[in-house]
Amino acid sequence: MTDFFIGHIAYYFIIALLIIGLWGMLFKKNLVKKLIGMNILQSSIIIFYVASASKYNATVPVIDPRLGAINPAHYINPLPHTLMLTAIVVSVATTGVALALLIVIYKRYKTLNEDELLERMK
Amino acid sequence: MKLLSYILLLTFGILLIYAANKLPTRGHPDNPINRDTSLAGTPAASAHYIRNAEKEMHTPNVVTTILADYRGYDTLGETTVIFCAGIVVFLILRRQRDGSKV
Amino acid sequence: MIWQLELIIYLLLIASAIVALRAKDLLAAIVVLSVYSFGSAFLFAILGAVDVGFTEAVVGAGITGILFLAALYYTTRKSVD
Amino acid sequence: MVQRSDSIIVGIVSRFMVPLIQLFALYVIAHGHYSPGGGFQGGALLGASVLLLRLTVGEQPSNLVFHKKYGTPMSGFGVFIYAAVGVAAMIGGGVYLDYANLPIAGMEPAALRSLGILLVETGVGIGVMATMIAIFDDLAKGDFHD
Amino acid sequence: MIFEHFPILIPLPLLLGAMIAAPLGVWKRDLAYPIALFATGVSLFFAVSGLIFVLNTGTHHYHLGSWAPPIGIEYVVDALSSFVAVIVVGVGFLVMIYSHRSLQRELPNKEVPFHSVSLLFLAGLSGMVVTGDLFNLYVFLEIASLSAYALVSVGEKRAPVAAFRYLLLGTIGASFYLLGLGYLYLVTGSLNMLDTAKIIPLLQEHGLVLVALTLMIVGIGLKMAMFPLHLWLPDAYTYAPSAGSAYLAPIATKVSAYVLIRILFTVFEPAFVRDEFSFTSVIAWLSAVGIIWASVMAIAQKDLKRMLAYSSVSQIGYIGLGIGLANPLGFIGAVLHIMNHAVMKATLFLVSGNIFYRLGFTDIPKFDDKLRKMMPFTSVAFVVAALSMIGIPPTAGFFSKWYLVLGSIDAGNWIFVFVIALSSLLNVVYFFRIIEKMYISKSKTLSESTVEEIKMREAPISMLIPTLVLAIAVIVLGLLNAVIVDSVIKLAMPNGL
Repeated sequence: MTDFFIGHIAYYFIIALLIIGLWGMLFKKNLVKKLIGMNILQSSIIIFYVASASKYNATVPVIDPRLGAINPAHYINPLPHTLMLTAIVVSVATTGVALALLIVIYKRYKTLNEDELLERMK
Repeated sequence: MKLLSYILLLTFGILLIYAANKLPTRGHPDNPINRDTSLAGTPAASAHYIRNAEKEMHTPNVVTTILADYRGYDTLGETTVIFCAGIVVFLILRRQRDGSKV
Repeated sequence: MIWQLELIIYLLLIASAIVALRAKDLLAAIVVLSVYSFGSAFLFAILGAVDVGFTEAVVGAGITGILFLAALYYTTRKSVD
Repeated sequence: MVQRSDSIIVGIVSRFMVPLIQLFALYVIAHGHYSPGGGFQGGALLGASVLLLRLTVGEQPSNLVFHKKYGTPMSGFGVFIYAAVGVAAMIGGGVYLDYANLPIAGMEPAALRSLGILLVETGVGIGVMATMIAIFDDLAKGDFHD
Repeated sequence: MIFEHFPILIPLPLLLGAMIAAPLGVWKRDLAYPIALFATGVSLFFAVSGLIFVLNTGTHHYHLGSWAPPIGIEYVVDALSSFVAVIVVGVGFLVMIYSHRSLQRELPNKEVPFHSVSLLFLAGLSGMVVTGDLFNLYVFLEIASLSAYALVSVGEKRAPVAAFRYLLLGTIGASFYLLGLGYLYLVTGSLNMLDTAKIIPLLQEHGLVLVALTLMIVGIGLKMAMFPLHLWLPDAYTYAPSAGSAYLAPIATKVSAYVLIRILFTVFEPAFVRDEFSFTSVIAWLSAVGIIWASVMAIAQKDLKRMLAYSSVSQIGYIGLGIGLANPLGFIGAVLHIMNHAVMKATLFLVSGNIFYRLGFTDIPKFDDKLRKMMPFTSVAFVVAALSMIGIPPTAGFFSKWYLVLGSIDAGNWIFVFVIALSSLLNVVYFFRIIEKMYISKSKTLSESTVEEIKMREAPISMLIPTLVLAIAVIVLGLLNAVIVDSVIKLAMPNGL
């Protein structure tokens, strides 16, 4: 039971983060807040992958050949880490593009609030 | 309408928690992602990387070997994503005038 | 993998996420977002993902924050929610 | 342009910090084989060092370190290095990105792969550095703001 | 010799072209367009030769970095993926020819980055099509999406807001896909599509796989604008510049539909998604609702591009319906409709771009017979594509609808037959409204505004030719449909369907 708890409790927090991020994206009126929500959403997924890759009694995936025979059980699974490096890059790229859009939107409508934006677009 | 969205969001969270309970317990060496072979008998990737990375490319940092060689094409895509973001911001925010360089 | 420490950081992350989304001043929100990124970088280091932690520290806490600041300079700091 | 800081302390400390950050960034790229780090992290650090100068000492002096007109061409060049290494492997008789077939004589496959990784990481580093600076420059001073 | 490498040579020239076109374009503006055109041409050449190669010798696996699949990334080119790749690059090539003059009119100072971004867009889409790795698909999905946001954002008026909305929803979609992939990866331990397909039937516990599949379908559905998730689409297509919507509308959503086919029928077994858990029937019913709803919405629109956007939602519904039927005839209908809709919608958006080029607006109430006298060829192209959208033989649109009807009958579901018939009638309403204005109604606004003699002022030749080529393709593909179905789509049929 405790084993199950320790093994799964991290996922609950990650899902909480994910829901917070979605909430920010969907219900916050300010566009910058939406972007912050987007960042939280993406990083929660990154945390999900990295947390799922962790392993008991294992070390970082940098191999020292002098230690003798290599046993995969002694090293943390490196594949999710690699995937998440890509995901981090994607998230910063998306943020950059979104900020450029925000500047254009502010230039055209002089507001970042969604309600006012809808008002001024008519 | 807003209430409905909140309910939808909560339902989604509950669905995810239901799924998370069924995930393999974190950290065990015999989880599907940590095993040597998959259920179908095909070699699993992670164990192969840890075993052979040092031998096959003289590089102790396994993450670097996966990033740049085993799954190097992903990294090409990743770099392209960054480059793409640069070009996209260029497209959105810059104007090229006649006769002048940017 | 020290799960007690991990839990504390999760709590910090959730708290900073909520604060970042609720702050009325967007500059403050972005600073808190950087705190969030730094917390997650620390978490990655605990979980053994040193590369990911390094990247998150450089990108999430550094570059993303700078880009947000550059954009905020030309827009507005105020937010009603 | 984002206003430069008027504080002399900020200016001097950042001038002092930037070479150290850049040195560390180069180390991160080159030492990615043995320790955490690699092209992306190093490139982001190199970019961040230039961004620090842009923020603290102003546009003109920081253009001496990295002129803003090089941003887009350099980012294209960085990615091009990566793709070109793959094409070189194809010319050497292998499939795309198969570094063991890089057309360099007298090296065993494992060493060639190690070299290929280094080349690729350099490309990633250049690309990421230039792109980060280009994005910041466009956000902070695109022609759009005229 | 070089043909062994053709899978990588489909996206690679596009990527290299984008990397070269941007710096050289900054240096000399006139260089960007020839480079872009050349890169797309090379890619199209390899896509077509790849299709011929695959049809002759069977599926081709290409191991990038020479690492065998579960270890490395592989490109799989089978009949389906090479077929879709030809559509993507082919339509992209024609739009590329078209975009030059259109951009000179609409975005004169953003030509260089626009060509570079459109190359990246095509590269992302073609990479998504040929990849055999689930995570690699995500990476290329992001390349395609980022460039798609940019293509929308440079338009007039509300375009940045539409693009921002598209960005938020697209990111949610990509994140859901990534999360679903994470769940799937945790239980299977593999990222390769074929490898995962081997492992899934052996799993004891299905709850997690179902959640993973749901998340992935919702994510891809957001990108594909499947019915309740289409909210970003109308604004995005309406406010994008003509060249931007001409790139987006025909191929972006179609490639997502292709990915949906891959996930449902290649990664998961058809029997699993159809019989054990009726995922496909949910997709089919949602699509059926979407077809009717979007057709009704299209009738209410006053702007040509906005009407075409809603019609896109409805046509994506046809593809979703075909996928959701999950029987051979429905599959043929869906794949055939991917091709037909790409060609038809490209024609229609090019026509609307031509009209915008000459008149400066696309409001339907302002059209009248002067338009036809001014632009006879464009009008003919519009009529051909509209007839095809309605589904009148021998145009291409008829045959895909025909297969969808046969598939519905095969599944014993007469409601879908009724839905297809009803939506064809609604299509008649909203397209004949325009054809009537073009050919019958006597001029009001246009003639009053310009007193000068009515004379032919067609769009420039480089814009007219792609429009006409696509319009001819609508008819030719309709006549050739039996050949396409027999020689390509039947080979692409997934096992167990």
